[in-house]
Amino acid sequence: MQAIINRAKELLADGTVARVLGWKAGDLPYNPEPAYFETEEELKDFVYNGFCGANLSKYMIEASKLEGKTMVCLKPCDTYSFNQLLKEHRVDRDKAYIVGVGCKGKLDIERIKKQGIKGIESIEGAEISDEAETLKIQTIYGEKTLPYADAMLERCHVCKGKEHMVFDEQIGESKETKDAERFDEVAKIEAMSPEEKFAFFQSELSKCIRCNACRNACPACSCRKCVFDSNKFDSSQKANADSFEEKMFHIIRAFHVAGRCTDCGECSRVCPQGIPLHLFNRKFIKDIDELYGEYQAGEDTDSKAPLTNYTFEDAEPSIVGKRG
Amino acid sequence: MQRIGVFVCHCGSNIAATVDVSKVAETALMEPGVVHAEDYQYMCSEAGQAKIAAAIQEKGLTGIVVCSCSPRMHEATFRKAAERAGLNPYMVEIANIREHCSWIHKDMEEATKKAVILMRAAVAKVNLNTPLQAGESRVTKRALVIGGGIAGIQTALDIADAGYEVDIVEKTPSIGGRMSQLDKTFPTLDCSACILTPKMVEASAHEKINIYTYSEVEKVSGFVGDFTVDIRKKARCVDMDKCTGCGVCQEKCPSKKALSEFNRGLNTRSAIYTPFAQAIPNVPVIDREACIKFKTGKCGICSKVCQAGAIDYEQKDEIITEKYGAIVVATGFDTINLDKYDEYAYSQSKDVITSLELERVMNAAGPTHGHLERLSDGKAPKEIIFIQCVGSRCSDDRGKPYCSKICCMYTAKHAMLIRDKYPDVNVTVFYIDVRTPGKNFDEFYRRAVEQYGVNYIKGQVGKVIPQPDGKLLVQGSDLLDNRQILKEADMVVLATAIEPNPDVRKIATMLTASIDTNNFLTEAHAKLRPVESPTAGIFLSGVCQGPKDIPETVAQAGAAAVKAIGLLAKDKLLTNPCTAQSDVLLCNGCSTCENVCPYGAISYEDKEVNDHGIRETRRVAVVNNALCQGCGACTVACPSGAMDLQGFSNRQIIAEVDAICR
Amino acid sequence: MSSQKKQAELIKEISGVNPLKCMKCGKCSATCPSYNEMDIKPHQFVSYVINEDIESLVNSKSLWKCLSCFACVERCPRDVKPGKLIDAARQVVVRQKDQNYLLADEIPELIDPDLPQQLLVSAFRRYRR
Amino acid sequence: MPLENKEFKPKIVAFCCNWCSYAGADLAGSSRLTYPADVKIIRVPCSCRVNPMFILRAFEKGADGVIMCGCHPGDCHYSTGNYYARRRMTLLFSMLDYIGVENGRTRVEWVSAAEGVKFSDTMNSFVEKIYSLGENVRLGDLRCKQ
Repeated sequence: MQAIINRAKELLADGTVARVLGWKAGDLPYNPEPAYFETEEELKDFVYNGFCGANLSKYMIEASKLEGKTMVCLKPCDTYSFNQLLKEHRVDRDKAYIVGVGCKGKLDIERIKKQGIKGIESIEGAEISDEAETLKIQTIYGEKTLPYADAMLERCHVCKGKEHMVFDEQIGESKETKDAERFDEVAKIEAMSPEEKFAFFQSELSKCIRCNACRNACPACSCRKCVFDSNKFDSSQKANADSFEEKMFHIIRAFHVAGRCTDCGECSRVCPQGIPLHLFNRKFIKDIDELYGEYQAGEDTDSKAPLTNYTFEDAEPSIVGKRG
Repeated sequence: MQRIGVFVCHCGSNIAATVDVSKVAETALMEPGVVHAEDYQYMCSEAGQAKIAAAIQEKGLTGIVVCSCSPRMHEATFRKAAERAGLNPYMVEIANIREHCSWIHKDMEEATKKAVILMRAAVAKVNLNTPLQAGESRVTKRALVIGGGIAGIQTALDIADAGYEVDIVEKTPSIGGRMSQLDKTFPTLDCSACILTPKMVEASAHEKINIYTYSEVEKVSGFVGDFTVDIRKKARCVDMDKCTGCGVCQEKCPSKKALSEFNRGLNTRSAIYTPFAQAIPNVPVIDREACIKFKTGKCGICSKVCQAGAIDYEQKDEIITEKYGAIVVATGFDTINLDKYDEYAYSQSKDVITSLELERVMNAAGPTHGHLERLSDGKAPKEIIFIQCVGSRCSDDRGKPYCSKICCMYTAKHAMLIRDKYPDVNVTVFYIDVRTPGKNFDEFYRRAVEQYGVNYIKGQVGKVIPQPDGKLLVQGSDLLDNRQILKEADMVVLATAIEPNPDVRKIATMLTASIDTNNFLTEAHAKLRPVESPTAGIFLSGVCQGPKDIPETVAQAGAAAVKAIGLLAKDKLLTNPCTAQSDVLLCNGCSTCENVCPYGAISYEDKEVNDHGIRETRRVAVVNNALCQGCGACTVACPSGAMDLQGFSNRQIIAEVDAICR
Repeated sequence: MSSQKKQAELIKEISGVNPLKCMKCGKCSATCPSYNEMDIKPHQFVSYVINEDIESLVNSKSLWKCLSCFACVERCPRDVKPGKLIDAARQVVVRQKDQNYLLADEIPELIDPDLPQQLLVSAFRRYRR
Repeated sequence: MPLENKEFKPKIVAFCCNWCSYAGADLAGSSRLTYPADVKIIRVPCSCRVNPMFILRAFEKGADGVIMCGCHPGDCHYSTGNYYARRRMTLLFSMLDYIGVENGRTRVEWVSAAEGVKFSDTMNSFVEKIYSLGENVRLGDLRCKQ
């Protein structure tokens, strides 16, 4: 963390960048939030630890419009999103000074709490530089320990890799955290009977309160105006609980980002209701990989996206239901 | 709020017999925005159109719905009627209650209910219609004719005579096509070359006609009035400007084993060759696969004997890019492959030949120099049997389901010519039906029977069995005498089905012209627009559209030319205003739409926008309305819904969906 | 439905043939090796079925003269296949009589070494229970 | 037709591209080839104009089946439209299947302007399928609280 702060100070001082985009400490030990830092003074609040899950690439859309360059801290997985935004001309590469920061897996406070750890006062072992494999958590009920991996976000268990896809410089080492297969969860649902599938999604989607957190956090959901807020589809009747968007919101959202979603997992991370929203996006990714060849959005900035591409021999829609 | 008028057509009894039209009109009055509804016998008639005009003016209608036949039939009619009455033509919607309702449903109640729903959907849509203005695009005053047979030549001549530049692209080394392979033509028996050659010469000498032989269309882009075409001029290895057409190279060429395409493979030609004596241009090409120089690097005799120094082994294919306003397809036909017809012994015996091969056999420039002889042993045949409908009218996968149309007549011609020249030869024709609708056609056929004594037997041949002595035993049936016939013949001629040139599929794809299951190009309307493709600016000439004989081909070629001229004569074309439009305030500038546009109609500009007080420069999509054809691919690709299609907007389609599901 | 009509329908059902597709080209008759033995010719079979004259058909000599060589089936350009109609007519007869069925066990003793195998197979196909 | 519930009259929306399938439907009409009146056709310029949102919208508004017809791949009037549509619909249908909606409720068929018979056969078999599936409850009701 200190290395990042030091570098940020240098870059601010020599005028390379006009501001730094990173995270600052929140009011609790586990809720740092994205923040801009424009002076050395402000940087004293800068933090970077296991709870800095937020993907900052989406902030670069706005930062690209500001005067001067912005130093942005991107974790390996965030760089996919940045690349995808670059491909869609939403961010300006020249306005970004990308510091690829190391990552040893990000922590999921909800998961920690679910394991009965409440009243948290401080957490040790969440620092990136910390080699410890366990978290030491001071609570008002005393000290608790938890293996780091048991506190990780789902997305880190299926990590895409330690490499930054795009960067100006790299600070810090990343750790291999992948210990599960990315599509296992999707495959499990695919194997269910239609009744089970429906029951599963109905129960999950019934939790949705339409707070739009998923949409706001998603780097692919970067439209200036969401179709659900415009009158282009007659789909913007928010007040009506029985309206079109209420039922179809998540399917449509997943379709809109299909082929563009990098599987960064922000939607699931930010959902206050804990809906596993990534299961929608990942289903599309799995289908795309299986039907049209492996494709990872954000891996590059010039390949054709699967939905703006075709081959003469593409599978017919009737393949659905014929597969296993 | 729109003021909508609904007009329900009876179409005589076509609609009214199954749909309660007055009920549809009554129900319409209850729909939002509808201020006028009426039904009438024939809405498309002048009186019907007058009713629409009157209602528009009297009731101040801002939109109309006509419940009638398919919009593909009369949308244009009603749009024009509305326009004459002062209403924007794009404020007209059609509810198709004939093809999609009255004609397919029998129960009146059910059909009426459906008609009401279709009307509702159209009303819901027209409520959201906005007046649209057609744009303009320019017309390149030059036509492309693909195929240099009689159809292509005639079309090119007619267009050129009207004063427009025409390019003919012909795949083979010479223009002339199938007609150049024919000996005589029915029903007047003129020599084919005698009537074709002058036309070929005229085309090549015409100052407005430019001929690319040994060339193929490689790529087509653009749209009506403004096509851009890449033509691949294959390397001839002979300099067209230097060659004098003396023919010495062909004489001296040591490689003479290549099968002559022109003579249907019945004899051979040299590796450097012109397909036939009257070829235009009279410049040979080198068949690289047969040429010893290309195969071994040694030889070069043609180059040595060419006094003009025209041989150029280094010549490369050349791509010519040219712009055209109209394209005429005249790709013609070939005979089908007979491999699957074992019973006729075509591949087993040299003496079983197709009618096109017989043309070459009877032709003085053919493999037998015009002598009628068996190809196996050169003997003069005494007994010839013709078999009709080989592969035509066949519903299995061996042949074609259609009638090839020309076989009855050319068989009568062949039979007659043989009997005329060789009166001692017996000629028998096995037929299923003799079809001779055409001027002087039946008289011609009857002459073959009555004057020339050709033996016509009603019944198909079941099998041709080559005998050890070289004869062919033909087993057929005589359905009128009800007996089976076993007859020995010296020669059997198969009236082989014709099919569109196999290349046409590739060409149709490039042109985005539709094609039917038999690979014939589809016409815009089977009866009323027979020489136009549904794709604007593409016209059809000759057999590529359907089987036809020479007189018909020439007539259609002229018709296609007239249609093309009609297009070229315009300085500007009104473009379809149902194009995509991007909302600058919603556009992300993400380039997704650009990636799916087949016409390259979308580009990006940095535009100053004022988004609710925020002024900034944004990268936004801009649609070129002249290029956009209105497919709508971009509208679905667009994640933010900024891209919408005029005339088929998201809200309009959703309104239709809602109305139907209501 | 008259019994003749019923039988005609039955023949169409068993054979899977639509006789209306026939264009009367006569290729079946042209190709038939038993043509001269037949009183009703193969191409006429089709019109007999269309005209629902099944009685004449089942009483004809032809019914039992067809060798089931299927040359007509193979060569019919219209997918009408008179051989199948004949076959079906024979089945109608067999069903009416409710006899003359053949069981697999009975075959060995019926085998005559001079008999073409094809005939045996087609006989079994026709008369098996 | 197997009518499990005689009262059930399905609502079926058919999106047809203007150049092939709509013309195919016209041909079915002029050839008097019947299919059930439950099918209502919406004309779109091309199958690529069909936004998955339209299909979801139809279901949400009570449709029991949605079928999309376009030109055969390779024959698109706009050359490539149906290729994009094919991918979009494949993914959409797969998603609907994934969330437990019977996949027989959606279909894509390629029908040319010459295939009136295919159009009517397709509609007959699709309607039959919808009758066998019965009323569409799931899609209209995906997010109703339990």
